[in-house]
Amino acid sequence: MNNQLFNYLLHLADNTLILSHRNSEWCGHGPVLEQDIAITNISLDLLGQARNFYQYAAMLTGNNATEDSLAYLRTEREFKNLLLVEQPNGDWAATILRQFFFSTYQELLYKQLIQCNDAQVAAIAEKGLKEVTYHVRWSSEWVIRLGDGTEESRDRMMVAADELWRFTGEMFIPADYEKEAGISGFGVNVESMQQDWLKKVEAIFEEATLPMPGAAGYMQRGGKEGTHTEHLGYILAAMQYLQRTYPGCEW
Amino acid sequence: MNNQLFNYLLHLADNTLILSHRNSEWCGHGPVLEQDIAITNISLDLLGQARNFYQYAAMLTGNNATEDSLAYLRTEREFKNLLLVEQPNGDWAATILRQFFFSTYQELLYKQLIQCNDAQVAAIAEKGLKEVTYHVRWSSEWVIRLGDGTEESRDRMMVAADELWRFTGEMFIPADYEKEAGISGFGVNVESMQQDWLKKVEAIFEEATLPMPGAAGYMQRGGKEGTHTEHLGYILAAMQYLQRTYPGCEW
Amino acid sequence: MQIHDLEQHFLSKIAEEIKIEPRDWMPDAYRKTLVRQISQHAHSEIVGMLPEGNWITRAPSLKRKAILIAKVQDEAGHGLYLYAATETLGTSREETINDLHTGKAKYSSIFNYPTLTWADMGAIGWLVDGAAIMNQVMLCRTSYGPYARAMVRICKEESFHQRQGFDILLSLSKGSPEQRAMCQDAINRWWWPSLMMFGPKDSDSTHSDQSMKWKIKRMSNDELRQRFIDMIAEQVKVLGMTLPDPDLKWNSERKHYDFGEINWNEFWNVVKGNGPCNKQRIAARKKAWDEGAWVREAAAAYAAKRKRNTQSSTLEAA
Amino acid sequence: MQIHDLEQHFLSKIAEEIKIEPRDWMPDAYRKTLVRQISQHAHSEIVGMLPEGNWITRAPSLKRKAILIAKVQDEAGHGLYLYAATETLGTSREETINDLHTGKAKYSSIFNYPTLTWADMGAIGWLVDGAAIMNQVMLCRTSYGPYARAMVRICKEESFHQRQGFDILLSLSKGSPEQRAMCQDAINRWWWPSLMMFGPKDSDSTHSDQSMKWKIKRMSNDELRQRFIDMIAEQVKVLGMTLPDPDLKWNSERKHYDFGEINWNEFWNVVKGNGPCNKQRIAARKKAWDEGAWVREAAAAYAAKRKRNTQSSTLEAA
Repeated sequence: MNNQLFNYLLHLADNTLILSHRNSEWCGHGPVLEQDIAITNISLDLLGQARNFYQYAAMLTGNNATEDSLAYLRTEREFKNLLLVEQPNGDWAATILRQFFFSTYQELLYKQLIQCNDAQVAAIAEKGLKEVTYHVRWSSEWVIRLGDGTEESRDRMMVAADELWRFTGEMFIPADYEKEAGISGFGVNVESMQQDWLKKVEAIFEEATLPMPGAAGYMQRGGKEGTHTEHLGYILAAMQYLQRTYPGCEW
Repeated sequence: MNNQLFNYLLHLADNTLILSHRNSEWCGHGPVLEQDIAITNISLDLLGQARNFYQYAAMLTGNNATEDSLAYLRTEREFKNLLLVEQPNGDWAATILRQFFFSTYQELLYKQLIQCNDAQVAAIAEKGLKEVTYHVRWSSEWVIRLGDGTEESRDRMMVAADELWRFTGEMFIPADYEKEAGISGFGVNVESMQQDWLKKVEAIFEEATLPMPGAAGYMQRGGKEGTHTEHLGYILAAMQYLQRTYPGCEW
Repeated sequence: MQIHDLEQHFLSKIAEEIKIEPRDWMPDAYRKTLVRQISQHAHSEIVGMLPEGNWITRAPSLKRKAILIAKVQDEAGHGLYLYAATETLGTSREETINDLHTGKAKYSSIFNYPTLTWADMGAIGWLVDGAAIMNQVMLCRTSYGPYARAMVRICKEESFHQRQGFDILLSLSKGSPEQRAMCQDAINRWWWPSLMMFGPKDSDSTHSDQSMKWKIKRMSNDELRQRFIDMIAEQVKVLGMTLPDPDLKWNSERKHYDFGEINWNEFWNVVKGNGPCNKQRIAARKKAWDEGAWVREAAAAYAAKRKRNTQSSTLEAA
Repeated sequence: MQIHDLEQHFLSKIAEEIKIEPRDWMPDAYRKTLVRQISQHAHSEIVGMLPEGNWITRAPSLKRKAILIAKVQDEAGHGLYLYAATETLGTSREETINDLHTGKAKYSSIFNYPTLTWADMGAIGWLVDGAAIMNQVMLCRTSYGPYARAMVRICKEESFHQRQGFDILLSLSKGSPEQRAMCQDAINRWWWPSLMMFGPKDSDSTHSDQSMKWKIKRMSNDELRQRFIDMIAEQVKVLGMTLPDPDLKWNSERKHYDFGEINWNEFWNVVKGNGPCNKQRIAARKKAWDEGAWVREAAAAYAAKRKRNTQSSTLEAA
């Protein structure tokens, strides 16, 4: 098995699983019923993508691995998701902005993955892209609505931007497996996407009348290689509790 | 082994462990450094008491049980703590009031346990009583200070009382193992303590210029028999995560 | 037409099974009863998201997690249909929600019980949704058109949920001793509250008679409850579990299961607000609503700005 | 006395190893340096509670939990001693804390790294407290009396903490392969940041010279760092683990361990606020402080009431 492909798949899967997890925390607690449904929908879409990637990774690695063993039986240092997606929900502004940053990235990524030389990855990306296109539209609209809404919503968006911006750079600093993905062609070297991402973010921020966060800001990294923020441990403690407590059971 | 004594010890241990856990969540986040230290101190005292009860229970039950297997490897439905002690910290008012309600109960309890016919239980209670006496004084002073402090602190105390009062009745409704404790003499039937508890609470509330919560209010119960509120599951998920993830390890 | 004629016309429609529609004349009491019942039903969907939502982050497999999220989301959808149905009766969503938060409006008491283990996700699907469906199938033929149509949509999804719930329990029943114990424990806790979902005995039910005449309800509490018991008493055998009622047994004369006495004290207690989670549920809903206020305000402000801009650019273009 | 004489007197005390006390005359710059250093030290204790506090609720045994809680509590206690020492220099605790929240005052950068696994509790005790002790032992002989005395108390507890940390790692090192990996991983992550705790190289250190002259500091950054490395390089062998520095080796001429180049870029980045947890740590402290405001106000209001009552009853009694 190609170990870098395996790591790459875990990275793609972990990103979507952990953001799905965060979004699902809103379920039943959203600010408007329609938006409770929308954010839960995104959570479901991302979970579906995660399952596709995990299933493929499990097939590749063999060893009786399953989507569940990969999601529920790895520890914090083995998770490869971006720091961005594990950040706490905060208020609706932070949730929206996290989604916008990530979906915009994901749209660019999946558009390229469709053309990669791994048919399975390409197929998952193609299916996911339809969903992600909607996520970008939905979150863009909300960024604009909140940025150009009331004074309070605007302030909250700026606080959210200040809080989350430092986690965006990691998306475009390739881990080893991403470099290999670009070279071997089973995926994408993310460096190339940064300019397009910035352009899109700038356009939406402008429409939202929001100032762009300081582009020179220092960027946090480490998630892709398993060095996370202190938040991930708590996510996994809850998420994995049943599998850890009753090992080897069917549910 | 006397099974009711074992259950009784778990009940006493779980009460102190779970309240210790809640109080320890304040560590590093208290409103004043001195009080951060004080609440952490109470957390430590309670943890020490829990360990004593678990150790005794482990010795009685044999089966390679240890204080840790009893704390870390039982599931939610096996925990026998009062619902009161698992309630979230809320603000400082809620934490103080929870402590005051519990410590006042615990002081009455330990005073009687000292005279019970189980030498080990009596010894643990005797050691604990000194600590608990201080907890009662400290929490009483805070109830008075907040009740008779500012308008805001008074309002918060009333909200806390409204929130927590319904969990106080359970302390005095004996579970089977408490009835047996009274009959066999290895512990106390808690029914007899209710009037003294009320008297003490009334006296402190009066000094705090706080109205007594409606004595006729409906009381929640179930914790002693393992039917908890939805909060306990999350406590255990975090608390037991390492033991569940790495079974059979020494730490 | 005189009021009297209007009422005759209304009643003859009811008799002929013609649906009453929003613009039709209807007696005030009919409207009031519907608003009360539909909004209560809507609130039940929304509050009902909380006990199950409690296990989303802890679901034990990705598949179960996806199913659970989708299910709770469906409940939000049902809430939407039903709030829309109350709006056809002239009551705004805000008003309706406000009545929930102040305690004026009720929701199904079943959601005031806590979800303590994963098996509760199964028991809720099987028993709670199962009991709800009994009611809802009947309501697909209720006399008020928008309500009946909402119910048709809801019923389809609910029976799906019930099967999913049963499937959770089925997996547990085939699992480890701990899983089987978890399964039985959940059934024990949810059985009696599920029976209470059908409301008081017919002899003690206050609103039922008039609702039956108006064909809002079409079966009595006791009839529905008996149907439910007959169904579950059979299904529980497939799980190899038992129902926690020593008096439950087949009565070959009645062709129904006999069953033990329901603890109506507990029922009224929970209705009055003293259930294990009443305070917690309303607090969670209020918190979501209050913390969402700035979001709703921002959305409204933005929409108003857009409208002004569109108008002024339309003017300029004119 | 003239300023000049005062200064001579002050310097001769320093020379004679007589402690400077709060009421003694001291140069403004000496006072300022002390306030900066002691408050920075106090803040480090308080902020330092957070990374370890992060594992209190997840400690893997009751014994370890008790030890950890007691340790974090000790840090709060150290914070108290040190805030008290800054107060002897005429700066109130509120002012001092405010400087932390606004970013004017610093704290040890080490606490801007996250605690990711249980093994970090061991590594912090062994390496971070170990590095701190090097500094603190020296400060027990610092020229300002209240600071020196606070340090004596602190040092006793800190060396206890270091042993506890080592003991955590020792248990892990004797444990399962996963535990051993966890142990090595924590050492890998904490080693270099620990070395940075001694501050910039002597050649790049701005405050050091004057502090050495005033005997606030009594050893240079590089001297202390070397001592620490020499100690840890031996202790790590007991664990059967390695330090993540390929250049680390005994130099028999120098009678010291040689070691690799420290990443000073990373150091300055974290100092400037760009570490993994700078924002999170300050936000946590501010939140505690802001949410505690009403508590402090209530306590003050109550104390004032009591005082008034006592006074008036004294008057009545008179």
